[in-house]
Amino acid sequence: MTIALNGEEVAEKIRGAFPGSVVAADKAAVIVTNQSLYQVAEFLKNTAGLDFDYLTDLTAVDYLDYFEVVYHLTSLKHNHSLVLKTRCYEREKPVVSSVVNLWRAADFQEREVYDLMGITFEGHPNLKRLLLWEGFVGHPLRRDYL
Amino acid sequence: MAIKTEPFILNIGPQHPSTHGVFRLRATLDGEVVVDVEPVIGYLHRGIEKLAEGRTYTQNIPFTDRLDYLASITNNLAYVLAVEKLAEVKVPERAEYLRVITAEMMRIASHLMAVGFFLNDLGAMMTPVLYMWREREKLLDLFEMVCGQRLTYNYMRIGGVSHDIPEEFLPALKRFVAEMPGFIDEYDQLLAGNEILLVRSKGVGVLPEELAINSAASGPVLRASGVKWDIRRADPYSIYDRFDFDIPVGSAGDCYDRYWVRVQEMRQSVRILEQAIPQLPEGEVCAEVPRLLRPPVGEVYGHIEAPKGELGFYLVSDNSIAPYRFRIRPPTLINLTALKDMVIGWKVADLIITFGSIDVCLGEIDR
Amino acid sequence: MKFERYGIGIAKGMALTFKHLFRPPITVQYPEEKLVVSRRIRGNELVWYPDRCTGCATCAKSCPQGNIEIVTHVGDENNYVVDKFEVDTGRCMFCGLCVESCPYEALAMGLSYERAQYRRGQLVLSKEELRLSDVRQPSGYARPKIEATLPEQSLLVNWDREKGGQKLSLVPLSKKRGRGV
Amino acid sequence: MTLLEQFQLWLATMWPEWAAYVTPAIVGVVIVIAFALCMVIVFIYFERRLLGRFQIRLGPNRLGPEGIFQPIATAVKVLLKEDIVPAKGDKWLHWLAPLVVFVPVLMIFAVVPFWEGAIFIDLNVGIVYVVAISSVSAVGIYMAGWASNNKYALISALRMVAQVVSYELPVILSILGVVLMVGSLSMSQIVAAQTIPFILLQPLGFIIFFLGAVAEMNRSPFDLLEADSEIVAGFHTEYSGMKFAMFYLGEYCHALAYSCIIATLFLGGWRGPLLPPFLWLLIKVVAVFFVIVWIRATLPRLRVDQLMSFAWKCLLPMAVINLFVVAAEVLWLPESLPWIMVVVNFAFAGALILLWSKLFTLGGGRVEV
Repeated sequence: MTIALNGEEVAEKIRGAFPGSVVAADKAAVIVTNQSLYQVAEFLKNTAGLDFDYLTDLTAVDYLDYFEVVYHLTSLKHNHSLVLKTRCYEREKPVVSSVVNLWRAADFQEREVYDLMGITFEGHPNLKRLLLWEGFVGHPLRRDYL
Repeated sequence: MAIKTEPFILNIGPQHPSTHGVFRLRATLDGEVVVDVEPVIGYLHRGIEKLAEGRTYTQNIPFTDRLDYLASITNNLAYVLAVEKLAEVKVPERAEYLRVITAEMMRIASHLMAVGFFLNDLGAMMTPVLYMWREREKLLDLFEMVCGQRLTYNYMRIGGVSHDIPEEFLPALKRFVAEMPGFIDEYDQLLAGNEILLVRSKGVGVLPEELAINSAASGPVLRASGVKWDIRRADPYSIYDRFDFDIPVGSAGDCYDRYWVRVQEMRQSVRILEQAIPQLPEGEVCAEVPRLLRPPVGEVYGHIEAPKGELGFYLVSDNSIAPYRFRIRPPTLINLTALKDMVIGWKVADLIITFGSIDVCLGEIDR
Repeated sequence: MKFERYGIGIAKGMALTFKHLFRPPITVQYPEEKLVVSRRIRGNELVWYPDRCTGCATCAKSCPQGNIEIVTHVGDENNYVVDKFEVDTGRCMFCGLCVESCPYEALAMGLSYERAQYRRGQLVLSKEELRLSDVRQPSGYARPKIEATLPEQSLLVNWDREKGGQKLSLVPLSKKRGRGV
Repeated sequence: MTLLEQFQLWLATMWPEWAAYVTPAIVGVVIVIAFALCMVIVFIYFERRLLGRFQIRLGPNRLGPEGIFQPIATAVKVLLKEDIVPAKGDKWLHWLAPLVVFVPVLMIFAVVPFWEGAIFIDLNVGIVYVVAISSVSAVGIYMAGWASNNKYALISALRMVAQVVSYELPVILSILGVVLMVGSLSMSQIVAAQTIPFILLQPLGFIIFFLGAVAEMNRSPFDLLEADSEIVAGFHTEYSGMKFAMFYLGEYCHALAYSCIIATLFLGGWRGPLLPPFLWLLIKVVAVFFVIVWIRATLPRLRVDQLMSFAWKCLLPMAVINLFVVAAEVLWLPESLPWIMVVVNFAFAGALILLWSKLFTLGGGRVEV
């Protein structure tokens, strides 16, 4: 059984390493600040005991006030999982740092989020539209896209 | 002295015999050698994630059929499991068994297709495909008997399954289960020891273990690389913890291992079916669930081991009748991430079989 | 990558294909021979019973595609009179949710699967076209009573490959073209 | 003296010399071409039905009893199709290529002995003529690939040239073994010399020639230039209508021609008990073709570098060794004891195949780019 790690406990560890990076944490998820995302991801991946080596899923949700980028992390070694989230309140040009360097799995998924949700991932080597064609106007998965 | 050559770009697809759908590989070749490859997708994009935001939870079930249309049952299953997790619905025992039985049947059918077309990409002139279709046809007959259609089953419901099985289903399935291992032996005899298959696929398109994990490959692709990770074991859903089965694991992570893992998984699926059929209890097949289900506010990530890998559904509910966000984690799209590393330096022919051995389904990649 | 095992694997494969030469073909000669479809087949049409329909439009609400168009007015006995019941089968994906949701069993999936047309407009079925008729029979999908009356499905699993021959139950070509069963 | 020459001599007693020479030649050409084309149509039907049965389906069975008119329907369909030339293609080469492929293949039949004396022309260099003329069609395929202005076609054409050049050598060397035993290059002499079919005397030579021939006629598992899962339809991707029909016919003609050559060189040609000689040849030709179809129904195809190394590393050295062994045997073994040669050669072939399987690897791995 994959154990879903308690977000609050993980948040404590993250706070210890990067003070001020955690915005909120509950049992299900840890929400970190936009700026510290890459460091936190790196920390989660490389810290012994956490070892999140497998980025299961990367997606984004549009809550109209803000975008929430959701990372489902799994550790194949310890068989536990964690939901990591970050928020960006910018609507015109939301930017999140890319985690492709940590997990190759983010490659297509970040491109997909960029394509359909319009979130730019800084540091992605090949950030192009994935499913829609170049020159498509708008980002269909935003709630205000009709 | 080396001859100076210039690479050129070859568009493989979207209309090409071996792209398994409308898929385009923009390959840069130096003679026969692949220098660079870039998948270009989206030709089958139907915007299912967006469509689902405007439909009720039940109405979305037929849409999940259209993701990986070669394994609709598992798509249904992954989706309803996620919704049940979100709405905390208890599923009757008989329905759980029916789900496992149909899901394992689906796995066999999907792997038959995958292995057959992998061999077709190798150039085996349709023969293995047709032999495997014969068995797949038997399964499709059974699916047709249960849910009335042969490809898009729409069988699972939130809280159970749509129909109980008819009486003649179990005898026919038992007969299939009894003769299937013999047919798998026949496939092995046909090709597993074939020297041409061995030289073509051993050591070709290697996906190393670290890269497989790092690029979040899943399903047979991950297991062929030597990672013993099967969600049926690692995070048992439904009633998979009650069955005894092995997880076949490859060692080299090459095309042959992926082929081999799939064949072995078919044997394991037959084993699960053998155990599940006698245990099938009597009773209801669907729990009482309101037609317009309003799950509580929250979010859930439900995942299962689909034939092609980890199929996940990330649902966000705002307590309305339709999901607020409906995200599909497509296994084959993510398995394709590492394609470039697997094929660079190999020949065009290897590019084709490596792509074939990943077993893609365009309905799922493009959604 | 050695050319290992001296071609024994190739010889085994050749032996297997040779063996298949003597197995009877499993294909069916379609327009002449037709397999009996499942009793629950979701054929590509719908059957509508005007006498049972109350015009409640549950089917229309449950349709994921919004294909079913119902127009009603209130009749003399304070009931709904159905003015228009139209299904665009060109957009229908035959998921059967409308049939499952109908509380009065006034809608059923059809049995036929030969409903190809030359024009998209011909796929839009009106009230009259949807009625039960000789060529439009209901299937047993979500209708257990109808299911019990239909013939048993032909199954490839039950086909005896050693004995060969046609163990599959086949329906010979019917005189009436377009009759699906 | 062939039947044709007798006919010419007989006519010369009545007609002027040029007419007596030309008329039988035309008659002969018509007969040979008619035979080839009829057999090709039969072969197309045979292959499609046989593949169907291998794949537990029926194959074409609609037109006529058991579908025997299907090839004709296919031919009519193909001929009625629009002829398309790629906009930026080389129009002349595109037009010429099917002819260059098809004509040389038909010319092979000139030296196939159908009967005692029933041979269009009994060249004293018959087998050399076969080898020479059959490689001309490679030029046609290259022309087709070049003229199509299509990358798939070009890749296919380049593969074809490499393949034909590589497989020509083992084929010729294995033929030399036969020639050494017969002591003549003439096809009718080769048939006449086979009291024991050469397949028994030279099993290794037969295997090499058979594999080489399969590669030369581009059939599975060496059908790299039409590898439909890789390069679509290969060199004839851009062809349609009549021109495509020429390629199609040419392919089957090639198969028929090589089946005839294999039957002649190794299976004793028209020789055989009881049945008329012509029928014997037909039986052997169909048997060879059956094996080719059988292989096609079973095996996956090789990769291009594996194909090359199979020719250069396996077939060529084996053919050379085979040639030396045969030469030694012809030189030193008494001619009255052919059965010793059968035993020795079978043992030798087995040993060589085992040795090569142990020693040699096929093809390269990953290329650094």
